[in-house]
Amino acid sequence: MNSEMIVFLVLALVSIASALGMVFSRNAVYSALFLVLNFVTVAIFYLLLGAPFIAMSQITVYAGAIMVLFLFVIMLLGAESLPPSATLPWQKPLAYVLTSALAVEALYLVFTRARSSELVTSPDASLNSMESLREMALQLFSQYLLPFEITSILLLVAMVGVIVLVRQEKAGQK
Amino acid sequence: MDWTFWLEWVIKGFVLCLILLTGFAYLTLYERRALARMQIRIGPNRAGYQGLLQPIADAVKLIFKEELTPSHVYKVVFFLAPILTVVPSLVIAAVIPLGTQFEIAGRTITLYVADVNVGILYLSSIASIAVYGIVLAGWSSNNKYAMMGGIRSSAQMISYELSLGLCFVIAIIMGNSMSLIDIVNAQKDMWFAVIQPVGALAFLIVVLAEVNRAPFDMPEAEQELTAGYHSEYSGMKFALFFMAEYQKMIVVSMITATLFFGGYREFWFLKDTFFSVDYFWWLGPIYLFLKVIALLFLMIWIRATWPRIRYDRLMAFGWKILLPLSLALAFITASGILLAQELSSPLLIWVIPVFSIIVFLVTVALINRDLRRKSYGRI
Amino acid sequence: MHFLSEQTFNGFYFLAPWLVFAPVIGLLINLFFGKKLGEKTVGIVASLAAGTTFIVALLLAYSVSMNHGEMHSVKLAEWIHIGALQLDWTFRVDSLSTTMMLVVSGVGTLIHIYAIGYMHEDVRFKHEEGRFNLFFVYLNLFIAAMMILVSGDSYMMLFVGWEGVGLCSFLLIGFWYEMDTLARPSWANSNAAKKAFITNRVGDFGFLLAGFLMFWYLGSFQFDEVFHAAPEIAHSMPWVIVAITIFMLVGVAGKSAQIPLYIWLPDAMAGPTPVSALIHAATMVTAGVYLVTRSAPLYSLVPQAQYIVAMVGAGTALFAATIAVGQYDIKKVLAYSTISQLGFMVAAVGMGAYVAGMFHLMTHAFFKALLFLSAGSVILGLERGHHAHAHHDHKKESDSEASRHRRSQETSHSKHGGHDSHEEVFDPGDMRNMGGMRKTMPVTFWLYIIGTLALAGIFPFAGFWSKDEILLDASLHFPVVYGLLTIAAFFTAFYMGRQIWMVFFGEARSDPAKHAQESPKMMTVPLMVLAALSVLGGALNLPFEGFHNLTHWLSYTLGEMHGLPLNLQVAGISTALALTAIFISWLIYGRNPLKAGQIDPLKKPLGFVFTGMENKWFVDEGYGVLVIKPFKWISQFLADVIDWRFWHDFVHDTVIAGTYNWISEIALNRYADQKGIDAFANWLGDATQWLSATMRKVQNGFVRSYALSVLLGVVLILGYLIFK
Amino acid sequence: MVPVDYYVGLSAVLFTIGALGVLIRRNPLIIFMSVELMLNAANLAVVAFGSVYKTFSGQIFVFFVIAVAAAEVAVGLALLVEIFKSKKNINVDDLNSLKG
Repeated sequence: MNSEMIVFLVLALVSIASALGMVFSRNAVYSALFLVLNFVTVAIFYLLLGAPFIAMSQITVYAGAIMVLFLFVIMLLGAESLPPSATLPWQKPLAYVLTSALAVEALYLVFTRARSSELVTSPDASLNSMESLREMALQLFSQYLLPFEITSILLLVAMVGVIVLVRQEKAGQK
Repeated sequence: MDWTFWLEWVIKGFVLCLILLTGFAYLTLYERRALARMQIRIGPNRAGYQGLLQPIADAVKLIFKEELTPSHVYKVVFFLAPILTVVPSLVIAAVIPLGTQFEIAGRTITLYVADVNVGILYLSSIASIAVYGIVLAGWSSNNKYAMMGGIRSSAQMISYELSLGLCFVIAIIMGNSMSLIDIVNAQKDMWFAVIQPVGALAFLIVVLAEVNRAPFDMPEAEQELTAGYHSEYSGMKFALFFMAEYQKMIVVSMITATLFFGGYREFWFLKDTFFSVDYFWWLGPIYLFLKVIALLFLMIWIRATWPRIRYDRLMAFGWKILLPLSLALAFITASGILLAQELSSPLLIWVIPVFSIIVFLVTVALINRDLRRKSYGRI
Repeated sequence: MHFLSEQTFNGFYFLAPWLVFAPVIGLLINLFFGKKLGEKTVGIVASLAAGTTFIVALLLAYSVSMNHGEMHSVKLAEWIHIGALQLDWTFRVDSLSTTMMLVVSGVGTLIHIYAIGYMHEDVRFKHEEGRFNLFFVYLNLFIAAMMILVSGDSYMMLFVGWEGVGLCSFLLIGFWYEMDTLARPSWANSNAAKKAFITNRVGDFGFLLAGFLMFWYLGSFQFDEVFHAAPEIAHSMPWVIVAITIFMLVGVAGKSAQIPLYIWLPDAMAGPTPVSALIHAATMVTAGVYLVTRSAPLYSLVPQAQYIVAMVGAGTALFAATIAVGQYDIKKVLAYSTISQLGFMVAAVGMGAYVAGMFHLMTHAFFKALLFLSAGSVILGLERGHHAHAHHDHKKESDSEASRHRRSQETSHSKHGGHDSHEEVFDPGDMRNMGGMRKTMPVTFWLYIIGTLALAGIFPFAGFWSKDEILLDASLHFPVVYGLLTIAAFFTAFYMGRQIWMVFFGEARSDPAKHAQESPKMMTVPLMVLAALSVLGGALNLPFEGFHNLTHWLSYTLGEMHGLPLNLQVAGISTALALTAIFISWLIYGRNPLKAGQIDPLKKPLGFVFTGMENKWFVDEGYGVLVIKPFKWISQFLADVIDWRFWHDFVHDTVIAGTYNWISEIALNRYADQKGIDAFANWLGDATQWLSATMRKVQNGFVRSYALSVLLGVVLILGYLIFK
Repeated sequence: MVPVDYYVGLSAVLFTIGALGVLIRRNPLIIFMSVELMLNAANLAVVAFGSVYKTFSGQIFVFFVIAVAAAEVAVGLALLVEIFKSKKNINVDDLNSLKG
């Protein structure tokens, strides 16, 4: 039990609790806030794993942009809580059963099959340096250049798509 | 890691918070006095010599004020929102270097809390977190005006964050690092504000919008929103919002100084002289302090001079002008540096300011033409 | 900042690819947006593209001179890598290639600018305004191809450019492919284009053979490697080098219009005049000269091949010069003159006087472009005169009541010769229609005079210095060549004098010539630049100690060379001959100017000799009998008998189709298709219907239940992984 | 020193919770958030493995996932807003017009 393990366990608890809170909150705004908390803990995990760049991106993009967008939409639509509906009553119990089965199976697989002594993370000090960041950037822009460009095009397409979706409404009003 | 390390850490963090909190208090006084001077008034001068105790008086007043919590609010979030606003404005200062380092009792003490290799990303992520306090305050108040204020403000902050990121990119390219310390040291020969004056200007505009200062103080537009997202707040909670705003001002001034005006470093032409921070470490914080004071004065001056911008124009300015402009600036900076490197002639670096200023003038001309063409329309 | 202190300046070589990129970008812009841009913008874009190329060439030349002529190659891309064949797209920047780049892009840019003015009117006289952009697209394509040619690092890269310029030449000769030069519907222009293309193919075939031999015996196409390997082969198998050089000479004869493949060049005058100036006088046709110069290390190994080259060049020079004397078309005269001058250059490089050849190439590019463009100016002046004349008449016709008598004359005239009817068209290129134009087109006149004096080789114009250097070299080593070239120089001065007297002096022999108008600034300013170059171009390589600039510059690439001092005897003889020729031409054409309808005064004294000159010594007819007729007969035989009767009627229709029909009808249709495939397809359809009717019950429209089934699948798969 | 299994196990748990959210909630916004949670769980596993094998590929992959998720959210939320405007309701169980 070293200090890092303690940090990990505490954060894992917070992370799982906030995930559960997200799923079970009545109010969608609280759900969103729980999810933000979860994302922040995941970002801290990234830091522990020696990936500061991804950690910061996670906070900027997920917490800073995506979740704010969610909050906007929830607030604008007034969709904090929906009236209950009675369709598919058999689904909920089945869902619980299946997901718990999934969790048990996954954990069983992870802790029996994948366990080996070499699979231990040891946050490398070198990973946290400026050089490693530069190395990663070089890889991103050489080996992964094509995916990078495709991603940028995808973002552009998404942007255009959203504008088109919103524009239709305005044209109708005119 | 022995306990002294933790002790040093705690002390540095504590001191930083103390600086910001005191700075906030006296910034209010500074602003009131400066504004008064510009409006040919005197300003607060009763409490203490020249009103120096005025902040303390204000604090006492706010602490003892009755706190009202309206019955229709979402209590938890209502309580959480001011905290969520203040915390980022404090935390963001952690990566800003205040000076070089000095030795005391055999220990090298660095004048910053943390040197993160992704320092600038840290700044931008904390800046993006800062939206939450405002939007949640607006929503939890369960009040149309507050909600509008919150949403406006966060939309504004998200919009300007893109330009902010691009301005960061300019600084990253020029400093060849994401660490703020490296960026400051890269300005030893020349401030980035000289090489990329338009970038510095764009950054100033963007941070004004990011901290909701005049002329971009939409969320608090009294005439339209009855004070916006903090309409329902009072007492200490209101004071927290107030505090956050002024701390943000201080912090963004520090960031601007660090990224474009040489941070804690002296003027570039003083670099190897007696006035260099390489000779006396204690000059660093002083230089930074002077730069921050100057930038704060600029902000106050702007508030005293310019009227508020209409909301749709504000957004249009951010998306249609500032974003393309900063994109062009990032491109010009990168190309200029590449050119200078490829042809290995340092003089070519001056291509950057020349082209930037040309782009800037073109932008101004475009805005001017547009405004004249439809003088009351959108820009 | 971190980059503020690093290496030293190492030149602008990295710009080399822009030699090709700039014109390609220009042509793409004009190709895709030309319709929207408008004529002016199209012209500016194209000229800017060519100008950029020129600037790049200047920077490259500067870099070469900064680096003391060191060869530098810039690899842009890999091209073909198969086994021992390693070809890259590499730009070779040395003093020789930059010289060619400068000439091509410099003259090219001027001609682009000229062409804006020229084509503006040309497309209107030919009633087809939309073709303006296309012209500039082709021109830019030509610049790009020419740049590939001169900057190539291997014979194959050179060949790519070689074919590219051939294609552009074809496209531009046939620019008005559906009409003849007088804008009458006909296939004359497209035939000229095809003739050029096919003749060039013959030459290119020779080039290809040379290339194959080279690769087989020398193992590479790359210049340096070839030159490195050549001496050894020349020692062991001398005939290889001889064969390569002779086959290369065939290619040169095709591209540079030498005997016996020169016949396409006169016909190529069907293209618009800027094309004649750019491609068929100044740049493309000199590619052959460049090729021989570039292959100097090969040629210098085999003196006998050099001798053949020199003889071919000298023969062409004289032969073409005699034909030029008998031509009436202003551009045809210049075309034969070009062939003759190319003969000079080929003779020069054949003799090993590479610098003299390149020098003459440059000066010739200047003054021949000047002459052609001035000729274009004359032609357009006549066209303008023709139109103004016609409009003038119409105007008179409509508003003047008084001149009824005259009007009746005009109407009868326009019935036969009006510019709308194509029956009797006025030929603006025929010198018999000109005369007295020094008064109507004074600027063009003076420019033409400068070009003529430069071509005739009068001191101190550019042509004097370059031609003299060739003659001097010839007189030292090849007396026969010297003789031939001197006579050719005499003829050159004579036919140019004849042209001047016929075009610019005397009385106007037609109405349009009377009303001819001067060309706009857009056209004359580039001409003035060229005229200045024609006057001063000789300064590039004066035959005095310390002034051998070009020799010094090219010796970076071609090895150590020494410029020859001025030989007063040679210079004196050639100048005296030229002056005499001009004087004789004055006696014949200048003293008693031609009258309208009069036959050429030379015809009577010379008799059948002049008829021969007039009809180009019946070379085309000879080719017709010797090559084209048998060829046509063979193709007719192959098409009719072998292909149609044997292959089509017998083999295809009877044997193959019959068998196929039988098989498909009996075996496949009746049994395999109906009983097997059809039945299976029907069963498939039924099964699908049944299946879909069952499956659609699963699709209940609730997203969550779909998600549930996905999750079920995941759980099952994980379960399988656990229990397997 | 935390064994990588712990991270992967945590990732599995988070993923399962996200899946549960998708299955039991009717509010499409929360379903959407659950999907984001699942994506994050996957990212966590990828980064954990990447740090074990000392390669940047894991981080770069996650970087792409984040970018794609941003695009996905933008389009998805715009669609939700449009659906809400035309139907006045966004309960997923009422959106079953694609029934077979």
